[in-house]
Amino acid sequence: MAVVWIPSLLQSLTSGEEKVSVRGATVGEIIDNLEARFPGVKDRLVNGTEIRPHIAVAIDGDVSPEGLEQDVQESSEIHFIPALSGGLADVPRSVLVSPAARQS
Amino acid sequence: MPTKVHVQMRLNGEEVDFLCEPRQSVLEVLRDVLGLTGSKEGCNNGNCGACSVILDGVLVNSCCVLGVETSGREVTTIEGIASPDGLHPLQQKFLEHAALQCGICTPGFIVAAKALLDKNPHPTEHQVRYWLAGNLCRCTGYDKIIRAVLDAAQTTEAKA
Amino acid sequence: MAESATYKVIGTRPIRHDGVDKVTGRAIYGADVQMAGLLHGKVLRSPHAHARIRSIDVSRALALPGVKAVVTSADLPPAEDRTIQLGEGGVNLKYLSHNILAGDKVLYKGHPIAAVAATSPHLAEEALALIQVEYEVLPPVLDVREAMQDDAPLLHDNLKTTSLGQDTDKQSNIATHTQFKVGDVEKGFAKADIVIEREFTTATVHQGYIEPHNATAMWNPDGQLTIWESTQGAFTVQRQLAPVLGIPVAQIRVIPAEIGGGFGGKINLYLEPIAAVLSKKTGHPVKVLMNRAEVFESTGPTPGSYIRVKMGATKDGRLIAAQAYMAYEAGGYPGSPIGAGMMCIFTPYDIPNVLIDGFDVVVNKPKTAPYRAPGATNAAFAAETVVDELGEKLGLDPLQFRLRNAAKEGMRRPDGPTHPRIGYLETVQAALNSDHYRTPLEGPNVGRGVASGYWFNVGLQSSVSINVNADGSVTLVEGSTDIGGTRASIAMQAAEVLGLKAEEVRPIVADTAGVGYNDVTGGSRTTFASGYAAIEAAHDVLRQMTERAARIWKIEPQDVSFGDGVFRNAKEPDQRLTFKDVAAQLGRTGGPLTGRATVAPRGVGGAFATHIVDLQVDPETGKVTILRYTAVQDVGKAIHPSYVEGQMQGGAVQGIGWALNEEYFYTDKGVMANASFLDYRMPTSLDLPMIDTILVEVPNPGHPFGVRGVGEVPIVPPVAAIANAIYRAVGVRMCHSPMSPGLVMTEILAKG
Amino acid sequence: MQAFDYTAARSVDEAVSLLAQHGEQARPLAGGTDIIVAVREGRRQVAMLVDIKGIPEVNQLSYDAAQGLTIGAAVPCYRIYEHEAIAAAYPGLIDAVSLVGGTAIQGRASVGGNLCNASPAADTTPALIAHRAICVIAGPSGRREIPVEQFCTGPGRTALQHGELLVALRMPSPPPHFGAQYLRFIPRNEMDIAVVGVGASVVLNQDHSSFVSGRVALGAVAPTPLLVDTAAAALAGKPVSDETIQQAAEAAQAAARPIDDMRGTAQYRRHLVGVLTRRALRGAIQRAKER
Repeated sequence: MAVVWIPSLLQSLTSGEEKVSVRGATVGEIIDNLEARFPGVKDRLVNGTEIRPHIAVAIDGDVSPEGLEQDVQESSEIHFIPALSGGLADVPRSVLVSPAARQS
Repeated sequence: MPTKVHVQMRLNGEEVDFLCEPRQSVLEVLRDVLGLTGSKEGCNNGNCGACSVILDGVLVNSCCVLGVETSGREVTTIEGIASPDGLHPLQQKFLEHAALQCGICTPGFIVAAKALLDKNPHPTEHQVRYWLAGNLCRCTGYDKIIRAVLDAAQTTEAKA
Repeated sequence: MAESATYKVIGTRPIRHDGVDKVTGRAIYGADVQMAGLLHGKVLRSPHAHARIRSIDVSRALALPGVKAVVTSADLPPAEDRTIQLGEGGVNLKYLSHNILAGDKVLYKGHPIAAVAATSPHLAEEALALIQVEYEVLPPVLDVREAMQDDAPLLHDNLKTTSLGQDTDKQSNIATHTQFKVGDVEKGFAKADIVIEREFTTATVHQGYIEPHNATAMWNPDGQLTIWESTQGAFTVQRQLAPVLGIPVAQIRVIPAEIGGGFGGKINLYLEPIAAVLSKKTGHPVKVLMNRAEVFESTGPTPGSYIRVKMGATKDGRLIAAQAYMAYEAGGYPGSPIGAGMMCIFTPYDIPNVLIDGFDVVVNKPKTAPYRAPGATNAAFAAETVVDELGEKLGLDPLQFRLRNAAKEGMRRPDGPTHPRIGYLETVQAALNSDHYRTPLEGPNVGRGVASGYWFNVGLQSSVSINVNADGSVTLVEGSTDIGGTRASIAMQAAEVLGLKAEEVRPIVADTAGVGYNDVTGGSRTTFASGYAAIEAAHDVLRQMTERAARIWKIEPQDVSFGDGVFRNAKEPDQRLTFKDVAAQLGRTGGPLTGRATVAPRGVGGAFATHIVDLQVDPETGKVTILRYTAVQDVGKAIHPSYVEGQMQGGAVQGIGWALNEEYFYTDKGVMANASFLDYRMPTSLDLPMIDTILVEVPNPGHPFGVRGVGEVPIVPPVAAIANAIYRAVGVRMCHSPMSPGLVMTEILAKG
Repeated sequence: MQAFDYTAARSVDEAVSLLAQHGEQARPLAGGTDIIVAVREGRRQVAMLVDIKGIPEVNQLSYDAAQGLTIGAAVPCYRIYEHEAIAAAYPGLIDAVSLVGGTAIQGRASVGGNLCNASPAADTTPALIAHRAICVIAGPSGRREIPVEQFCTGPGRTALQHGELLVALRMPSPPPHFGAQYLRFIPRNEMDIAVVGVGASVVLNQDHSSFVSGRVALGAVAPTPLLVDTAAAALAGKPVSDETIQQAAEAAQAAARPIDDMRGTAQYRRHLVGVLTRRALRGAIQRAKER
């Protein structure tokens, strides 16, 4: 099973657990399985069908553009790290405002 | 439209004439009127040297000279540095020393360095640094530029 | 693939392919683009740092003879306040659009409001003065800590702090809070024999590229838009323009001209949409150029910051705990490089207990843009100064102290992942063994400082195609704009694979219609990732060339081998065809041959640097003179060593400028008082010695030739190294950058 | 950039008549390194630039040991420092013209223009004052002369009246045992505006043991360059000693009226006035001894 390192800001949802072994062949499956064990985690990581814009997924240290579709190996380590904004990715990724907060 | 003035001058060894408004700088005339875009605008107020040209043998910032002032005078730009036989030693040494990265400041540096070597063929490192202090480069840290100029000075010396 | 460790092309220093054009003035940069019927655009910018726009009246400007069009944000499609996906990233469309032309609010002095197209740039400028804007001026907030206060003026009506997917309910200037945690810092500090805590501030600084931003647009009546400009990423411009203008990507062609420096600052959209809508309105091509003041006031910069660092070590010289509180100014819209700063601050070290909290905060300054290892220099200034002080208190040589705590392969980074093969240790050892460090420094008020830095580098996506010519030379088509010799470093990698000379590969930077998708020249990725694509494309060429050779010999391709530029028939050892021989027969063996590769390589190797600086402080004026400087860096494998050295020297000098004199000087109304190269003081040739370089080559296992990105990490150590050297020279610990003469003098006088 | 007319005057009379005709709307153009940029950046409005470089008297540089030095108002900096006899006789002036802008600026910028621009931080003005320079002014009602220290009346403002033109600067030949130095403090080593500038000159007695007289002029610490009479008084007749130098420096500090701005705080500037006055006096003394 892949090992998911739980970001410190989510550890309140995992009863303080820092790393969790989770089944899944893709990042999406991993997050779904994580959600099954620790309800609320998915909402913090995923917005609709995409990883939230200010978060990047690193598999064994490499950040991939494939998001939820990315393959995960049994031996993989998964980290959720801040997405880099302002051009290291091609657009500022840390910019997110909820649609509900739209200005009148 | 403001009235344009007819100006005749020598540019890189050739007689040219052009029309310009009094408010147009030599830099604008070169780039927008005469189509010589080798001289660059970096600051348009005499603080970066990217527009360096030689006016009657004297190094100047072409952004701080009006086109109308060049009447009857001689201007040398980066386009006039190489000869039909090949590159000027400064140009060759800039290439060999990798003395350029983005290249936007390079024409100004080569024109300014030529003005230096014309006046002082054997400059010290300090003299090169002092002379070129009005030419900003943000890519190289100047190291390779200074080496290229010092090397070109030696080459020119050997030829002379 | 099995690349030989002894290279024929890699590691040599050929003259760059675009060199002659650039030393003769013939290279065409964005501002050099000329075309018939060209109109000139100028942009009206806010004189206020923070204001509501009540009304804009353009009628008098439009009435000026020679003025052809005026545009405001009303000429862009309505910018919805929602996140849109662009490839692998999301962006708030309203923020993106309103930074180009302000909506109802201006958020910094220089914020664009309207633009004019006229028959001459002077006329366009005259017309700007005729546009009447009515403002409701609001109090600005210019400092990150003030902006974080509960009673600070709010820039956005709808911004709430996001903390890993969770929104607070309170409106705030704090856009995000991020945290990294390893072990337990409280327990760590309890075990420490010595703990040092310091606060650091850094001023806003600019990338300072010599070429101002530019864009020329032609919007045809059929909706096809072409942009000519200097940009670090033509495809990035294309992708962002599409939603801003509300047209499909395929209708936009971005043609990158030569680019006069970027350092991260020429990635965001600024002038492109303005030139586009002016062209649409006038039916003419429109060129818009910024002047230097506009560049300072409306583009870049990199954030001012507040950083608090606490580190603890044991008596035996081991770092045991480290904590950082980091707040970065994002400018008018969210998106500072706080995450990158957090990823770099303690990464050179193996520390069992780490806690890092980072905040992205909006202030009334231009929206920040990346600047060479964005966020990392601020971070290293803080951490490396505290490391220096710990080493001093422990009585250890600063490099030996770093050596004792250096991160190595397999150790865990504070942000979680483990280090692959890295060369930090090797840079410290090389610094220790350098002539510079072994030469005693003597004289009054002189000091030697060292500091290290880390930058993770990025990979992203690149495309390359290689066309084989009939004479055996090849044309390499790539999509990475060449800011500092990457045509050469990419072509050399293809040449190595193909057994050609560097000069036999002609590299061309194509536009968005001429090559597959390609991410920006940034993140130190170009020689790594576009080089990777060039290697793959070259192998594709060889596969196809092998088939052609097999066809000539009427054998199976697997019976053809290639080496040293020669194809051999395994069955008939006498039969050999050179690359040129096969190229000459392409027409008879199946037609033209193009090799292609598109890559999104993993295995990006992080980069470490250790710098040594000797300086002298004038004790009566506080002015610092750099006497000697050596930059040591793990460069993986230097493809073209001259340009690797150039990156190290250039990065070091930008860092020196940052450390000593560069800063945005703001009035209390939020106006930058020094928006010129006269008073924004970048180093001149007279301010510097030669910059020595030591290239340490620890090959990156993630790249066929071992390439690591080299461009960014050299800007990380200098500020801290200089602060540490100033301490050695005159005994004052500098906690603010820039360490300008007045500030150093103040500290010297305060010390007494 | 606003539109304007350009006229190349051929004589002082023609220039004066054009300036008188257009008043404030006309400005003389010498090297142009200030006026062109100021107009471009909208800091000055003009209807006409009157190019004075073609006027022989305004472009003349002459020196002889008896008559002293005359610098036409449009003579660019480089011509002054390339003139060996002038360089030897007027060291303080040479210091100043060698550090105005960069090399390319020195190819155009004139001492007269630097003075007429009337920046409080102008580098050449304190040096001119130290060398006792006199302004030769032509106007509709003839010519007049005033000392340089009376020329600037405020930032960007001068003693020039309607239609008047600065024609030249005259400096007496330095007496024996004379030395001068101009020093400025800038954060970089070139290209900056002075945070503080100090021009100092001294005349020593025969055995160099005491000051016959001295002058100290300050830049960038008041609305105009300042001649510090109290510093001169602190030097005259006193022995050449650290104590005398310190008293002159303290007088200069007391005379300075600096402000806070992006180039330095008032406090730092006042501190620098002391440091630079001491250094410039020591440099001037050294040069006096070497002559």
